[in-house]
Amino acid sequence: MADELLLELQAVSHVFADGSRGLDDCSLGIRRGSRNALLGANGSGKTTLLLHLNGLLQPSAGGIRIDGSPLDYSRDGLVALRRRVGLVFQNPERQLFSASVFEDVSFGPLNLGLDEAEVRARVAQALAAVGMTEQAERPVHHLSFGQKKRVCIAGVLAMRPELLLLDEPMAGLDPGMQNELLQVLDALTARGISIVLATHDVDFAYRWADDIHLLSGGRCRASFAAADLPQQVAALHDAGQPLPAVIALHRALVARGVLPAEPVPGDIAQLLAWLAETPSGEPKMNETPPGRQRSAA
Amino acid sequence: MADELLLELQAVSHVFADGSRGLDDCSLGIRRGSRNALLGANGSGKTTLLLHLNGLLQPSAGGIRIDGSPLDYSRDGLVALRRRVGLVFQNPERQLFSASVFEDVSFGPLNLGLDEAEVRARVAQALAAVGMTEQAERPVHHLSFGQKKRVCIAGVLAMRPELLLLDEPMAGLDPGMQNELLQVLDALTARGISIVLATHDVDFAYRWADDIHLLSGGRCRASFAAADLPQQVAALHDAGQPLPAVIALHRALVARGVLPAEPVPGDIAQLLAWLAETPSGEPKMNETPPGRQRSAA
Amino acid sequence: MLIEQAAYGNRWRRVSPAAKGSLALAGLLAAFVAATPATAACVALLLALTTVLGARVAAGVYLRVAAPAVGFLAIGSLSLLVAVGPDAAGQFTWGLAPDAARRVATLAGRSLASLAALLLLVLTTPLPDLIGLLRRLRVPEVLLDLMVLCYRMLFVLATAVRDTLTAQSARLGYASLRHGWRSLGLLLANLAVQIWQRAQALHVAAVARNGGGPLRFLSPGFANAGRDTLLAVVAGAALILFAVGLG
Amino acid sequence: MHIMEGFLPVEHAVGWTLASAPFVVVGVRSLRCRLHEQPEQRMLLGVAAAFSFVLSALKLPSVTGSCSHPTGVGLGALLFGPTAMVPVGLVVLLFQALLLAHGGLTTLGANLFSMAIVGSFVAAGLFRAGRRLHLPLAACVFAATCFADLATYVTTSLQLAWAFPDPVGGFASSFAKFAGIFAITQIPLAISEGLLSVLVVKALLRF
Repeated sequence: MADELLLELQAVSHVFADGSRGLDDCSLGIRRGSRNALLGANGSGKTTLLLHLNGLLQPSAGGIRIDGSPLDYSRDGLVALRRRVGLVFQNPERQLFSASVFEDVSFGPLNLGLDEAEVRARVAQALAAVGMTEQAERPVHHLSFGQKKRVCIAGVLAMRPELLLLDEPMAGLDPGMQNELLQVLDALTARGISIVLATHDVDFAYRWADDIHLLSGGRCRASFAAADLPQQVAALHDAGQPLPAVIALHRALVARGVLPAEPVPGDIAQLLAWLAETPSGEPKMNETPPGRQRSAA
Repeated sequence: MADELLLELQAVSHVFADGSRGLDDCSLGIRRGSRNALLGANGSGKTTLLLHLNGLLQPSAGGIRIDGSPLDYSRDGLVALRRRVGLVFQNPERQLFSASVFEDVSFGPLNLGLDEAEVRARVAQALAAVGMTEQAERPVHHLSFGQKKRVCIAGVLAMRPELLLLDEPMAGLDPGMQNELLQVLDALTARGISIVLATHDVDFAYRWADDIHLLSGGRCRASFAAADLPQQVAALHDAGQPLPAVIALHRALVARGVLPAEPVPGDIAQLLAWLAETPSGEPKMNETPPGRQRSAA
Repeated sequence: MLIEQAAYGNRWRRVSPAAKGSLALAGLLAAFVAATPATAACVALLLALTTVLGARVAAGVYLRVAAPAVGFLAIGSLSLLVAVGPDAAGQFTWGLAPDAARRVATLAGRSLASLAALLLLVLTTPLPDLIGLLRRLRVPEVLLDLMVLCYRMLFVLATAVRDTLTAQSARLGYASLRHGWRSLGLLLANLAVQIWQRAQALHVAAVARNGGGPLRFLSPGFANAGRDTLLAVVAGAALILFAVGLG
Repeated sequence: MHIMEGFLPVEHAVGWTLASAPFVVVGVRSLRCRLHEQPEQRMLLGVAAAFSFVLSALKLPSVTGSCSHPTGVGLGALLFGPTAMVPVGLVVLLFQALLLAHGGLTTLGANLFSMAIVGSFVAAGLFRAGRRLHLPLAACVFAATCFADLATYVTTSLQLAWAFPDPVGGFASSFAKFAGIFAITQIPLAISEGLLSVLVVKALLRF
């Protein structure tokens, strides 16, 4: 079990220069190939945690391990780390340096010292992965907000990371753009890339993630499989998070005898599908409905 | 009926300097004291419409009436209009430009030419209304995102508007901050202030608004009472909006015979309350559950 | 910015910047070697027609972009037309300058031809392509970095300025002249503070992608760059010969 | 106020380019050293250049309609040093030529000399002198940035007068003509720039 961990935080604390505490005795593990949601309110330490995973901040106490060995904060060590762990910040306006989409995406691979042909190939591939091939020649300031976000992701993907860190990627996107971005993320997971995504949306975290890490006040309150979330009411409450609406609904319907206790739906769309599928009095629960399905572990 | 309209758009079109169309033959009315949701995807013209209501943009065709008379775009007319109609933009970073909270909120009242005592009184009152009295002396850039949003609202409230326009006020707020903001808005409605709020979240619009105005592609597709939304499936579909989840759930439960067709719940919390209240086989629908309740008109 | 729009939207968008640069350079040289004002005017006309008909830049856009510079030329010419100063007797006089027409014609011909050469380049070539060209011409890295950042950030800051101006207007910040000055001061001060914050964020973002030193980018390639450049050099040489020969 | 493309005769265009070149070389060298020690300043100067460019596109409330605009070069020289402002000014001037057709490539040397070299060094020099005389900060900032603007305008007028001496009155009366024409926009502008710079510095100190 332990050796399937890609990254591990061990009792990490971080105190900023101004004396405020960013992280407080935080421990968690990121499994290889998994989808992780860092769930917490604004100011709970999500961004600070992401900055630690990419080596941009160093723990004031505690340690971080990658593949079981401690992070190496030498220059070469950091270069190696950031090649493996890519970070996409929340605001595109603060991380795109060049107005040319193609140029900006080439920045990371060039910093890896790759030759020109390889860089061109990687830029093309990264732009294709986020569906921005057509926009390669357009200037960044002509793109929509959602497109800019995707360019930011391409800029990190072109470095071929094993782990992708995303800070509030859904913020500011309308439902259509959110769906497009989710498809991009699904394709990345299918390619074996691990993802850590910071969010304050418990419904989204429950629907999307394999593992949920709950943060509040700079502390890692709990880490659990998303499927186990229904059992984590107390932890969610402590972190100021509501129960996902779909779970509350499912429970009410179980109490009313409309749906069986198992399986637990992942989102409202799935719940609706089940309601439509199993007419009153004739449950056919053994057929698994489409979509990602939850079952209590 | 007509004279209860505070503001009215009559076939308003707007073409930007670069030739793109911001609004296209848009008509709608804002009733005095009502809560209005402008519902539409990003780029559907919501912000353009709000800028028209505040006189920051002028229609290329069509007209706007306040209290039944056409808007006066002279310097004095605009001062009078903006005193009555306050606009809060989406991004707090772009509309807070003073060093301290107090200073920023005093910006509008000072521009109204009020004397110092009156300005102080108004700032204090506006900060109290958004629950930011404690933070009055703090520098703006030390505030959290949610606090900044509230300072923006205070800055407009200090001008004592009759109508408050809010552009995507919930964007970027975590659930806790959203609830706090909703309480602020409820208090304003209770004081008789009309509100127009732009959002792309149909669930929120349905839960919160009295009237919903549906926008897509710069056109006002439909205006209707929020309670009538279940009848507007076609209009919603045309505007690329899904049906609110709570309506879809309610329908599924009506189909399964779990809940009666009337009343229709306003949000999931209400649906959950009803499910908890009426145990299987013993409906007691005549008791009205708490919360705002919908019934088909 | 009209130039910006034309640069991305013209027919020569995908022509190698080296080719367009060579032609513009030849245009500048022709403007300076033109033997007579009439020749210079012909050079200006040829370059303008090339931009409008060849690259399909809208004539209206072309004229609006050229207008401020032409205004400067008009004011400058005016001061050349009038001669002031003490005459032989030491009396202050003013009147039409001797030889004024010839001097103004020379100046106008040269200025208009050079302006047309500059416009040929900037109306057909987006700035990132020009920076790419300067990169190939071995311009110091420090200057290239400043250019790349300046170009990217000027749109970000321009949006910030526009949004803040709008927000201030909504709160009556420009209802009177006195308020206007106060509002503008607040706006600029706020923007100045953002310079540090944005720079810090960009630096962290660069470090996250293994950067932090000189910014390195790869420009997209241009098809037929060699052929187009050769063509432009030939056309440019012909233009220079025309300018010299006709005089 | 920048001299338009092609306005200067060839010997003046080349001459001013040669006169500016050493300042650019020194500026680029010193910047390279500075960025080696403090790499985060690269972004800072890049954003500052963008700020200056955006300022130059800003209309001022009192002089709307005129072509005048602040540049922030004087303020930049106080904040980042005059040597650093030469390369930054070069980029801003080049962008004004390439994006606004304001100024030009053949007049880049002359415009750089008047704006980024004379302007920056006058601002920095006056500011130092003012501080040494223990004048209040606001007065120093105002004098430095206002006179930097005026120095730029005077230099440009001198450059034009030298290139186009009056056939009757010679250099002096030509200078009087150019300085007179541009005074209408440039003197109010210099005062505005001084006032705005004071406001910005005051705000920076508070943040």
